[in-house]
Amino acid sequence: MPRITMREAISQALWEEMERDPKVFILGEEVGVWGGTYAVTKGFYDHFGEKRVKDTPIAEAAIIGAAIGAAMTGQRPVAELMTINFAFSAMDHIVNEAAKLHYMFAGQFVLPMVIRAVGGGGRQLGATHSQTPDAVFAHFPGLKVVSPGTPEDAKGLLKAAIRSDDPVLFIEHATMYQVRGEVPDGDFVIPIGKSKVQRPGKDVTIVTYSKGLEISLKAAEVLAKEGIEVEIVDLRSLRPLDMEPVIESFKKTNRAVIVEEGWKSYGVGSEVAARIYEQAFDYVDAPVKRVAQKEVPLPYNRTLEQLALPQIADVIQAVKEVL
Amino acid sequence: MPRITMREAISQALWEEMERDPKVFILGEEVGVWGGTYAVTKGFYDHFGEKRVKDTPIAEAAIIGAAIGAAMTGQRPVAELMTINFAFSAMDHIVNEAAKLHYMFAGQFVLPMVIRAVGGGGRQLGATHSQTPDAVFAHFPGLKVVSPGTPEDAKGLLKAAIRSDDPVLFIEHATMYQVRGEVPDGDFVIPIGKSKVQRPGKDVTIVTYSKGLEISLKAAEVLAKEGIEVEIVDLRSLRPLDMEPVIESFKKTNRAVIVEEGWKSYGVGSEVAARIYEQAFDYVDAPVKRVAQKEVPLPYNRTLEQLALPQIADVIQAVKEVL
Amino acid sequence: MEKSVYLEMFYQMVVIRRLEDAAAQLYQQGKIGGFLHLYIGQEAVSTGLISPRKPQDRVITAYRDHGVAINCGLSSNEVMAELLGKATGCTKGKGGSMHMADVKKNFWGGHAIVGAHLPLAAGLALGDQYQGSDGVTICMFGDGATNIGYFHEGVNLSKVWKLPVLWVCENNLYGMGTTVERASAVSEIRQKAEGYGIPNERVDGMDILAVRRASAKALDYVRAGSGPYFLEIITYRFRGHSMGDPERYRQAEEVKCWQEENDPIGFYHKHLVDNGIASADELAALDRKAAQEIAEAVRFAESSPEPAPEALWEHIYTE
Amino acid sequence: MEKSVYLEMFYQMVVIRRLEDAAAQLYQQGKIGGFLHLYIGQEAVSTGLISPRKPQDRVITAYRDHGVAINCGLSSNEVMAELLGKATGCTKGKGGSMHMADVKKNFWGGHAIVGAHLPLAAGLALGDQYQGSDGVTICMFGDGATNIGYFHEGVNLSKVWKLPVLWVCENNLYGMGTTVERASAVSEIRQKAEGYGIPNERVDGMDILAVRRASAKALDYVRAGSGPYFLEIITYRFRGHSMGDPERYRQAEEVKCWQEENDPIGFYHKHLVDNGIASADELAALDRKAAQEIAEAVRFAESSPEPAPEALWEHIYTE
Ligand SMILES: Cc1ncc(C[n+]2csc(CCOP(=O)(O)OP(=O)(O)O)c2C)c(N)n1
Ligand SMILES: Cc1ncc(C[n+]2csc(CCOP(=O)(O)OP(=O)(O)O)c2C)c(N)n1
Ligand SMILES: [Mg+2]
Ligand SMILES: [Mg+2]
Repeated sequence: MPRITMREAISQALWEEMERDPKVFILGEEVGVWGGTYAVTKGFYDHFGEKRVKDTPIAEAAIIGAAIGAAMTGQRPVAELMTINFAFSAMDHIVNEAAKLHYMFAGQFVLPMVIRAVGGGGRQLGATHSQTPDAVFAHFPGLKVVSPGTPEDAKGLLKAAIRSDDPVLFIEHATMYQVRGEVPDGDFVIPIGKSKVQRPGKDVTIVTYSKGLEISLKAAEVLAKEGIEVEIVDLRSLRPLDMEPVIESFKKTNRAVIVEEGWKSYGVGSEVAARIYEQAFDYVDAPVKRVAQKEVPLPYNRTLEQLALPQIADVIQAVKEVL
Repeated sequence: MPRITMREAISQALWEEMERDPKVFILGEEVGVWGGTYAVTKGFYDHFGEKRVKDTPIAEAAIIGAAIGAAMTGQRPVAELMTINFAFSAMDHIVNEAAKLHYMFAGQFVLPMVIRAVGGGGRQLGATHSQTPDAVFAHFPGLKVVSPGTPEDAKGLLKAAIRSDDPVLFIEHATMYQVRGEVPDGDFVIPIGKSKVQRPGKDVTIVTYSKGLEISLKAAEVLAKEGIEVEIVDLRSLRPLDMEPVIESFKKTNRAVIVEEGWKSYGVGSEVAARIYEQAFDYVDAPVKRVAQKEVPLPYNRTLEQLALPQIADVIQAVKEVL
Repeated sequence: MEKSVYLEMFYQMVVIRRLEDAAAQLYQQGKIGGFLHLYIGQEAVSTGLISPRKPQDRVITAYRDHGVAINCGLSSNEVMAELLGKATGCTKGKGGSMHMADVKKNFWGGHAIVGAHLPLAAGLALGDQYQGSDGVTICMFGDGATNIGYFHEGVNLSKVWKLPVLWVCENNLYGMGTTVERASAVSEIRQKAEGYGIPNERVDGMDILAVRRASAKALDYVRAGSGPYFLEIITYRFRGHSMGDPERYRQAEEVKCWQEENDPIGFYHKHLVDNGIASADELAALDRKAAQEIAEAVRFAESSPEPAPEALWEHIYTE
Repeated sequence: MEKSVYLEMFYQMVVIRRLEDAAAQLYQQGKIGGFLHLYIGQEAVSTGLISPRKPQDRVITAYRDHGVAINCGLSSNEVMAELLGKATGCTKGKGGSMHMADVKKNFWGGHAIVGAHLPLAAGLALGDQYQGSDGVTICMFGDGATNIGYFHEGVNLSKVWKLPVLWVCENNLYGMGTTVERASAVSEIRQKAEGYGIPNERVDGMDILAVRRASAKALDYVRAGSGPYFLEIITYRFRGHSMGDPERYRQAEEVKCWQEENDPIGFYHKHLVDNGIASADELAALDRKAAQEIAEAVRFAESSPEPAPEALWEHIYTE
């Protein structure tokens, strides 16, 4: 299997789906002539043309609103939000329209749309441009929230998202575009809503996703040298949230650490921890630990920023604490 | 002590603070001539005049943005969002500006502002108008999120919010304006960030706030007749979140039920449950239970709506399950 | 214009008026919950506007949508049933007063967040443009809605992409209790369209024929591929914003004056009779028919079943 | 105008130019992180604009804010230190390139969410109006920002409430890689102001004296209590949008043409010399002084301390 980057995987998924289905089109700021600010759609404009690769004004509510409307007519728009921080400028359209129209109109409106958004910190972009507010969006029923941690998952899940008849928020991590991994050739789809064991182990269960997977895998290597074998379960999707592989793993290890990049309070870890206790209470040998971002708006200065973000060392320490 | 309604309590707090401090002013949709859609600011326009009671266009981002700007100049605006559902139309200004400016500019900007917003379901307003997305806002450091459950707390906490130099989101519940309670006469302030035992008990700890308090108190009465004495801890503020009284109570009862009106996943209960386990692991006798809204966009039909909202019976059942 | 068209418009107007009157009563009886925004006084706007549309033309509006639903061809039965939250309602009791729709009738819904449906309308039109359809999306909204950012973003996009949308501002002089002057930089809403270089027109919304003419002309323009068009239609809301409006913001006399001197149904009635298009008797008969239709709609709605409890879990996702 | 004012403006422009050049180098050396939006080519805009302001006039802008900071009177030391994220920076390393500010200098910040600071500017002006100050809030933003809803809501509010704001659109022809025509319904941004009934003017932003004149006139208008005013200032960004911009959206020749034939510093230099206001030698001396100032700023910034780790926890709340 070829090893490709996350960027290539996402790009391939988009390209192949556009080739496969003429209903699919892309819209967003700088997705066309520029080629995407993260170069994900480089070459698309020349190949697919202006009709299917649409540069938009800086108007996030219009981008998502227009995607919703087009989806209602049967198109399959993939709207790109340059970063997830700008999703707040389209918040109403994401949570009050996209997430609710199908239900509120008793199934009459169908919204086969994807919102791609780049999230995450670590690039010194300051407080407004570095957020990982994934849990906020996952709070809303009606929306599906997906966030892959490997190129393979990125490709397979994005294809599933594009083929899904429900609105899917697809969150990519800004610092993971260069991450490489094996990706099967050609067309394949990974169903949304299935967590996956990304590393088998027996001592502690790490539950994570997206950037958290990257640092957890690195922590696992270090821990393995010390004889501690962690099992890593990648959520991949926050809504629907598939706890089965988590609980299965936990029943084996009886200990868990949850790793996420976002803020701890009212975050992903809170929900996962609460569910572990609800679903595997009799298997708990130690309090579940949450590794997350310090609860401050992210500062620009590199040292301070890294202090706030969860680090490999934090994961290692948390694992040792639950042992 | 006089027994007054929640509406009167909130109205008094606003009135008294405006009398006390000429820097305080109100802005929002229909706060003036109309008197507030929930009649909270009835009479204010006539008494304080147009300068201090400002009707705005329907433009939530401008309402919050203007409040931020005015606060930066030293005023103390109280911005009203007609309902918290419209907060999504001002989301960027709430979470990217109000919550971050003080930090991002190293303390140079001070934002002594309050955002009042009415939340909650139960009035057949349909999916877009019935939300309780409190946890979503509580996720953001830099913001304070307060939501009172009694008239006394409403008055004392709103005064504290107005006198606070930090941005405070103050969430009222649409179906609680008629709730009556004893409220001390005259000026008093309740510090933000202190949970409170609203009912003493010994068998089970109920952790709740806002509407959840109302239904929990009713459930407690029923349970008391069966000899079950629940202790109810009212969070009152979701950020900062004061766990001390919760943990203290829990160490006594060893059992907890969390009651909130919002959706369960990534909600308030997740965070509280996770913290109970983190802070009182050795005291847990039964899995903590969460009572919350079913994860659907709220339907218009009354029966369906009530099916989705947490009920007194749900609280009673949950208490019995943890016993 | 054929006589049947004249009469059909008259009939729709009186159906709407009677439907709204009945709804107000049912609300007072506690049979309708939530908000209820009546269309009384504004019947000529959507009736005249939608009358010349082609089947491929989509309609989308705000929460003040009962009349629009009727004009789009929804039956008063399913509209009334929706108000009562019944399983037989046009959105099966899920949407209620503010969220009526019927995709088969090309009615894309009432939408309750002020202005939020304007970007959606741009998207509907984008769908048509993409598919090469010659359908026009007719998007209605209030004067108050023109102050929110969604208006700006949706209208701007429509011009940049030359989308086939007809923007229609129903200027009823108030957004809840706030006059246009107290909320909008310009009191002629039409002028806003100038800021986007969109051709526009101001129309008397109490004169259904003027509305119809303006609509037909505008639809032709948009259908020809010339991009968006903007109509400001002046009208007046005879009732409160929603039920229970204390109406402190306007004088009873002002309302009375409009009701008595500027009723769109009365105006049209006079026009039809004065011009010999229809007799007073014919029109009275139509009004009686409308009354019967609405009485039947109330019966239908009241006797319709509630949604099953399982409906709570339906339609969250398609799968 | 006094000669010193002419020279001060020239000096500020060359300081900005040299500061930005140095910043670009430091970025390439990895000493500056995040985004870096250079002001090169646009120096005449904020220099001319801010030159006639009174101390009570507030300034607020977007993320392209280094030049504006200098014009507001921040030292190049604290600007450069901020770019390097140092404790001595104007926002102590917390804000970085996009978030400079100095309340004492009445500079209310660079703001990174496109258009979001326009409602804030309305609020600043509201504060002044409330307090009876005669200060004017000068709010700068890009052409691209005029398409977002925040623009609409902020500008509309300013007119409805007659707020003392001077709206200034820096039209540099592109929002990132998108031309005005591809993003905006009207290509003369000025025309948008008409939609709000706000008096407006289009100005050549490469001619600092034209900018200064327009600014002085506009400030007078607003200060007199006449409500908001709107300036569209045409300019050009000589560098990429931020560092690392592939610039596929414009021809190298187009850029070269502007740089060579329409450089605001060159233009002003010629004007000063041709009109005998200053000699080429005097100006060369000022340029050398600017070079020294910036060299010193780099030294200062590089040798400044990092913020202490505890700074992470400061300023989340006031209490
Ligand atoms: C974003 C948003 N803000 C506020 C409201 C509350 N609200 C509902 S209708 C309305 C007034 C709208 O006025 P207008 O657009 O003129 O329409 P009209 O009711 O006159 O038909 C307001 C403020 C809302 N639904 N959505
Ligand atoms: C709401 C929002 N959307 C998108 C962005 C990303 N972004 C940053 S600058 C920019 C272009 C702005 O163009 P313009 O307003 O013309 O200013 P210029 O950069 O030309 O000075 C974009 C799209 C953002 N910061 N905020
Ligand atoms: Mg209106
Ligand atoms: Mg620009």
